[in-house]
Amino acid sequence: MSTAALAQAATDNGGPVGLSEAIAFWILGPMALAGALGMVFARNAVHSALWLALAMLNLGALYMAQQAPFLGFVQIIVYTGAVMMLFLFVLMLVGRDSSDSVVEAIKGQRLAAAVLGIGFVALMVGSLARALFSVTPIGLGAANGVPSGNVAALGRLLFTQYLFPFELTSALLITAALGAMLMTFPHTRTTAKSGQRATVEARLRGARVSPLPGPGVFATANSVATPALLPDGSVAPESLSEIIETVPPSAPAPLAPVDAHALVGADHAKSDRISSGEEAQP
Amino acid sequence: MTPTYYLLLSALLFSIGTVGVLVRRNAIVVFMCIELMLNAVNLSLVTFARVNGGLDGQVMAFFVMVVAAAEVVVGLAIIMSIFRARRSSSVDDANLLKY
Amino acid sequence: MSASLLATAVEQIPAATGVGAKAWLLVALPALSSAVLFLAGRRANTWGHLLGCASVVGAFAVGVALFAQALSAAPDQRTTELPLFSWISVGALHVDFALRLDPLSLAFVLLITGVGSLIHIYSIGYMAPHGQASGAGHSDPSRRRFFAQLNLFVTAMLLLVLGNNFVLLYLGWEGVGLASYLLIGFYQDRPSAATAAKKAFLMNRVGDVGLALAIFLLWTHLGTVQYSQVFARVGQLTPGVLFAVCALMLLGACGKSGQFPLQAWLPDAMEGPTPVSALIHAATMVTAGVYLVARCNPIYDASANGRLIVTLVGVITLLIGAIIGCAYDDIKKVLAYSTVSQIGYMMLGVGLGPAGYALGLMHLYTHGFFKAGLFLGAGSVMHGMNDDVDMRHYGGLRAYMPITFYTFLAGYLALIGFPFLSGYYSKDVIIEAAAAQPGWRGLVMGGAAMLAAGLTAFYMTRLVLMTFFGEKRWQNLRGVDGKEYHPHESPAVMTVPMIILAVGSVGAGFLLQLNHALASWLTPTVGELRESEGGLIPPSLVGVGTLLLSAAGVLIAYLLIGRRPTPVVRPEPVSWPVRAARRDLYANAINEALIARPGIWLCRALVYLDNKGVDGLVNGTAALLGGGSGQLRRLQTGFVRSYALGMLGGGVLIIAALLILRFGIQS
Amino acid sequence: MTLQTIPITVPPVAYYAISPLLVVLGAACLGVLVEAFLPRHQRWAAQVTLTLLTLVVAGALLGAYASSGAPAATTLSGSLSVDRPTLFMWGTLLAFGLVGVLLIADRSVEPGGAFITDAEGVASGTHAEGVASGTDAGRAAGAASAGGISRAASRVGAGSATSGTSRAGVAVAAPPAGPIPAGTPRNRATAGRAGMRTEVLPLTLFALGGMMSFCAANDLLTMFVALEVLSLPLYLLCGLARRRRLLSQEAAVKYFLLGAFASAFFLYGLALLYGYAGSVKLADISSAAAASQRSDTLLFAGLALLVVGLLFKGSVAPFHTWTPDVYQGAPTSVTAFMAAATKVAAFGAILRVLTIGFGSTRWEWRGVLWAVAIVSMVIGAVIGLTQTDIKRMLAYSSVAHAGFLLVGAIAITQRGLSGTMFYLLTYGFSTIAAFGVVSLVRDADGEATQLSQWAGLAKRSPLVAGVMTFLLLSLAGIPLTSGFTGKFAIFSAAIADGMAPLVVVALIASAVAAFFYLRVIVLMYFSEPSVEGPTVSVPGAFTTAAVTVGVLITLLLGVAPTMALSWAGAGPFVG
Repeated sequence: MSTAALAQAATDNGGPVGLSEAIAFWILGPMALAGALGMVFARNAVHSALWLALAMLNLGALYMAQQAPFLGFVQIIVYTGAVMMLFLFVLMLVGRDSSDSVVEAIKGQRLAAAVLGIGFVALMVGSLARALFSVTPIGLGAANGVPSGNVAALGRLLFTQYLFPFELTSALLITAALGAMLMTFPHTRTTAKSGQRATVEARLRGARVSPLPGPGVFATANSVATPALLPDGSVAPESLSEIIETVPPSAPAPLAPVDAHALVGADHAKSDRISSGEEAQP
Repeated sequence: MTPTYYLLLSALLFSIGTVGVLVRRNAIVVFMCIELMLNAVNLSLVTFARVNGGLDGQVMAFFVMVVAAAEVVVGLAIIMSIFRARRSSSVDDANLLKY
Repeated sequence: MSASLLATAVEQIPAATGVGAKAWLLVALPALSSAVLFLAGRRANTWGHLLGCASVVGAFAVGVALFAQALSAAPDQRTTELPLFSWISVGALHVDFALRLDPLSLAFVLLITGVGSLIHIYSIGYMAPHGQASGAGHSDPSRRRFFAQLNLFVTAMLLLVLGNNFVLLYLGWEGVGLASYLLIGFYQDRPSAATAAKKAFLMNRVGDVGLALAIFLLWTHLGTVQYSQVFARVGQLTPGVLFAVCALMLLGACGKSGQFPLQAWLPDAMEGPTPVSALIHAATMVTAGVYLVARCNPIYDASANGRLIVTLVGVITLLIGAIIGCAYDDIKKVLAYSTVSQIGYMMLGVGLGPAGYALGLMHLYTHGFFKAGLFLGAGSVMHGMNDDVDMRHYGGLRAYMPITFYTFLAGYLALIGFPFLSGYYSKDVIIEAAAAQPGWRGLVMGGAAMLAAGLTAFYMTRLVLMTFFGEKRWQNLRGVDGKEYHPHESPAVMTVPMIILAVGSVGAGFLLQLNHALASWLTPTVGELRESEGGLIPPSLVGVGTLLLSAAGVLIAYLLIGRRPTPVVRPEPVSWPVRAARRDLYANAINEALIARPGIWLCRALVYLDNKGVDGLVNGTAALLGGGSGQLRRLQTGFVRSYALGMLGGGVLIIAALLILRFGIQS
Repeated sequence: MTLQTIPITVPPVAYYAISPLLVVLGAACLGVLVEAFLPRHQRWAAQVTLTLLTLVVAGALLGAYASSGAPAATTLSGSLSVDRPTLFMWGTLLAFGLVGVLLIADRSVEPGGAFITDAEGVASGTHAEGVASGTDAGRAAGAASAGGISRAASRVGAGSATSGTSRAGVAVAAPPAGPIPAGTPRNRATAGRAGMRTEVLPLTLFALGGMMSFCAANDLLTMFVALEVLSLPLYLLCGLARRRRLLSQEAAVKYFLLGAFASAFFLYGLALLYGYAGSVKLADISSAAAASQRSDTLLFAGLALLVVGLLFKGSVAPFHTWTPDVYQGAPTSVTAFMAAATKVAAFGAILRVLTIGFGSTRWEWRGVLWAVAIVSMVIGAVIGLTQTDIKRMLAYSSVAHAGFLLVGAIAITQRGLSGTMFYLLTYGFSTIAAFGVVSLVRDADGEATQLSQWAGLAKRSPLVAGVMTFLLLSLAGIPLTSGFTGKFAIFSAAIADGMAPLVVVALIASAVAAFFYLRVIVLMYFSEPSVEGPTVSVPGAFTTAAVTVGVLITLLLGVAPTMALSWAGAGPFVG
């Protein structure tokens, strides 16, 4: 179905849904729904994004069918074309291979989500149906029918009725730009970056030219925590890992005296401290 | 057929987005689910504009798009920064703050 | 509404002049001292206690001057107000920060600053860092902190009685609660102290909620919170509101004064240092409930049912306090239950209405003397006995601490109502007034009060006998810290206040009742003392009966305890009264079956209820809150998705509730 | 179709009335330009001057306008309503903004400021680079001193001493995570050398501008855009802490995802209300509720969804779940600003929406919000009891306070309005100063927020402990502090509106909540300080000023609240 036909459907009248629009709806609607469901159920994040793009394309077409040609095109060009591609781009950058595992980590989450989702749908469908099935839509024939059409009418509203929110969005866009820079753009270092030559000089003039001994060399275990042994049996100091050694193996914070005024006992407080401390995340 | 079906479709899409937020673990996918919710609202707005016979709904949908675009930028920046620190974009892994 | 209210003429209260204009010093002196002590830090360690005492003594001097000025004025000129500044003023709500100087508040000022001065001085010795027996871990900083908190308490208490409106009263009310909480938990290293402080705090807050609601109710219905205006407009309240206000205020009073059913925190509060027990938990703060009822006498006068519940609470409390007092071996706990019971007498007194306000207050006054003296005496005994509070470890101490013994004896005799000592004048008149109530009330109230007088004599005699007479049981014992006991008399800084209080215990009652001195002094505030008539028990019989019952109590105590050695360890499994009763009274089987057994059972049941029921309730509440908190916080799993689920759940619930509320009911 | 131009008329703008808002937003843009064009070393001074000046100028304009007695009016085609409550909340927001900016700009408590620096913050956030540079640092340290095991052992000792309670330090042990442990020499050195990212100040101004628009917004669309304008900078600010990067980033992610989720609900509510009333102006919704022939289902479903979004911002349970995590993870100065100012904005909007938009249908929704208020008070007070982190505890306190505020807000009377706004003022100053104090109590790893670390603080610093005690007493609602007068104002309004049962619950909840404030006080005064306990930083002039202002106003509003109360009650909403 061509967009021209949809636009045709939009121009001729106001509210009531004609046959061609009904056909369009019953084709595009299920596809949008399929896109949405596909996004939720696809295990691969990239597939999810593509499914969402499908849903958005269909939604754009539905806007056009509903006498909103400008929004329809914006939806397709800006939303699907730009925003979703931004999503995909970031996805490729960070989360491409992290497919969700099938196992749900939080107990009962899926069941509860399904129940609440169905409940929410039921409530919304119930109230919408009750409110609107008997209402005759007025249609936008008059509003879009001004000489310069839908786009100009939107622009007129934007600069009169909605002038302040429109201006306010500028703050939003500046914030977004600023935020993106702040969060992701590593600034230049305050110290000059050392070149290859400097690195070589540092190594040759330093205490050791050869690479550091690996952990566990001549040792009884191959754990990184095991220091390497020199031929005389002493520990090779260079093999001590800085990272592992500087962190105490189990680091419970030095506990202050138990808070006698707490409403929980000492053991409780202790378990809190452990659980609120940073455990290694699996 | 009445335009109400559009609204029902919108409600369905919104709910699917909601459920997606609850069950998906990849932060970016969660965020996409939120985008779907916003899109569902847009469909409602456009339909209501038609039902009410005024363009305000379309203008609002337009605003929602602008806002969503800005939100996407900020959101992806935040997700990027936490991904760099953790090598994980799963929302379940961001779990140090609790109780 | 408010316009018409304002139109009703309220008598204008003259502004304070002369010394009265300096009345703010009363509050300012201890407040300033407290602030200095809190903030000065280590620098104040050497002189902090002196400053603390000086400020309270200074306040006492101001109080005496105020009293003298008021005394020289005509009785109807004695009520003045000293507006300091406008505190909250918006729309219809107007709350001044103003002091009300009238006979009632001045009487309290004298009591608070007078007894407060003595106890501050006593505390210098008791909290001294180098005494070998003044509690664990004392050092100078803790003494400074102690005085800072004690001054904070005096400030708050003075605000409580001096404020000219309910909001200011509430300010003082919260303030004394806070200070009391801090002081009960003073020995931070004892978990029991922390528990006791927590319990006191929780139960006090229950009462505070009642008081706050009563104030809100008054304000919404009368548009003012100032005493003079509220009292002038009491007639505008509907009976329902009036009763609600009375009941809610009574709830507040019960919380603060340790009355049934909120009495359980007071004995536990003895975890605090002994001077605190004497000042806060015997003489002043716990009487705030009595003050509240007396202060609101126009409100209670207007509601017979309101007065009735006050008397009921009083009667129940004085009985259970006296009964439980028989069962403890901890000297401070016995005194604490005695306090609970005596405040019950006061509540009974003020609950009688115009026939009893002055009587209740008089008992409050004399009780302030002798109970403070008794606590200081107990503190002195503990001071000499390595902080041991178990009376079973005492015995025969009168030879070692004679001053303590004689001052204690004076307080003891005053408390049990020995003729012509202060308790005799103040307690017996309450009993007489109660017995003179018409119909069954007089019978029940008078009977209960007389019975409790007998019980009082019993448990106090027991206490004195176990402490000062009999074998020196401590000779073969060692304290918890492994040291031997070396009983000794306390230093002069402690004994002098005790002597002064003992003199007060002996003479105050006589002086106050001479020509109805206190009653006529209080007349401008609480009205003329009216004799009630129509009691079923003849008044003469009441007096004699009370005396006889008291004598019987003393005698029984002597028979049970004085004549035979007291086991050092509390006999188990049966509690000692049972065994004692079996040995000594078994010949009189009928007596045992009819009186002793039920009495003992009642006693045990009450102790059990008090320990398990009320304590259990409070601790259970705390545990429930803590446990609930521990469980609820697990909901905060840290998973974003759980949070989102919670939000969605909340949202769905709200939508459903709104739709159901709107449509479910109609269609 | 020929292109035909029809001139449009620009809606009238009351520039004087909205000048504070324009100044704030304009200065934020100016701040971005400063960031772009000024050399790095001049930025901090320039930004701080600009921001503080902006707030003062905006406050002066606001004061001048408010005292000119201009009538309340809507402007910009009815998008904004500049009435007395708006002016009061703008004043409140500007004051909080000023105090918050002082805290945010402080560079002396945390050397170099509490926010990420140029190179360090972001770079150390990356896994590979972070681990590599950490190793570099360690080896450099090793090479500098004499070699051997003893040296390594001494490093172990030093490491465990400094990172004893370090969250970031422990996190190094976790394989996937690897910022530089806080307290390593390199971190310290760079922290001292490099300044902080000064973009935070324009971001703060943007957030402030969004808040000001939010509580003045007279239609739902403006409200939505303002909601995003206030939220996006806050999401970013939460993630910028210099120390404890993982927690900070996690807070940002959580806040962002849940915030976006909540704003989607808000938006759906907006759509339904638009469908119901044909307009998103609050006054139109109200009149449509009286006249519309459509079924009310849309109205109430829309209201419910809208309220979800608003309650989320106000951190009212059960939409509070982000609050503890975000308050804990965000940099403390941001938390202070956010806790005080967001509450004002959110409750300003709630008050306006409920009063103007839904005043005529109050009997239908009131019961539901009753329940919400009760849940919020109970959850805040009860869960707060067992918290072990002071920032988290203050967060739960914030949830409980949100419940109290809601009590005032649903009594949609003039007295309820003024009481709620006054309460916002009192709560904000107390809480902002309390977080200011929290930022001062530090150990080697930064702020010592574990409650157990606060034991015996009074012995180390009586002044800081005293100030904190006073603020906590205010939060508990003890008389002579602003917390009491605020509670008094709210609860008396609620009682006057016939909500006595709710007030009983509120009083009990505040009694329970008072317990955990007292617990901190007892801990500070009555416990022995631990040997390795935190020290109290000597605050710089900015933090000193911020805390002093907060304490003084808390005292002032407790002792002489009359003026502020009468400002708060100066007039009704105009829609």
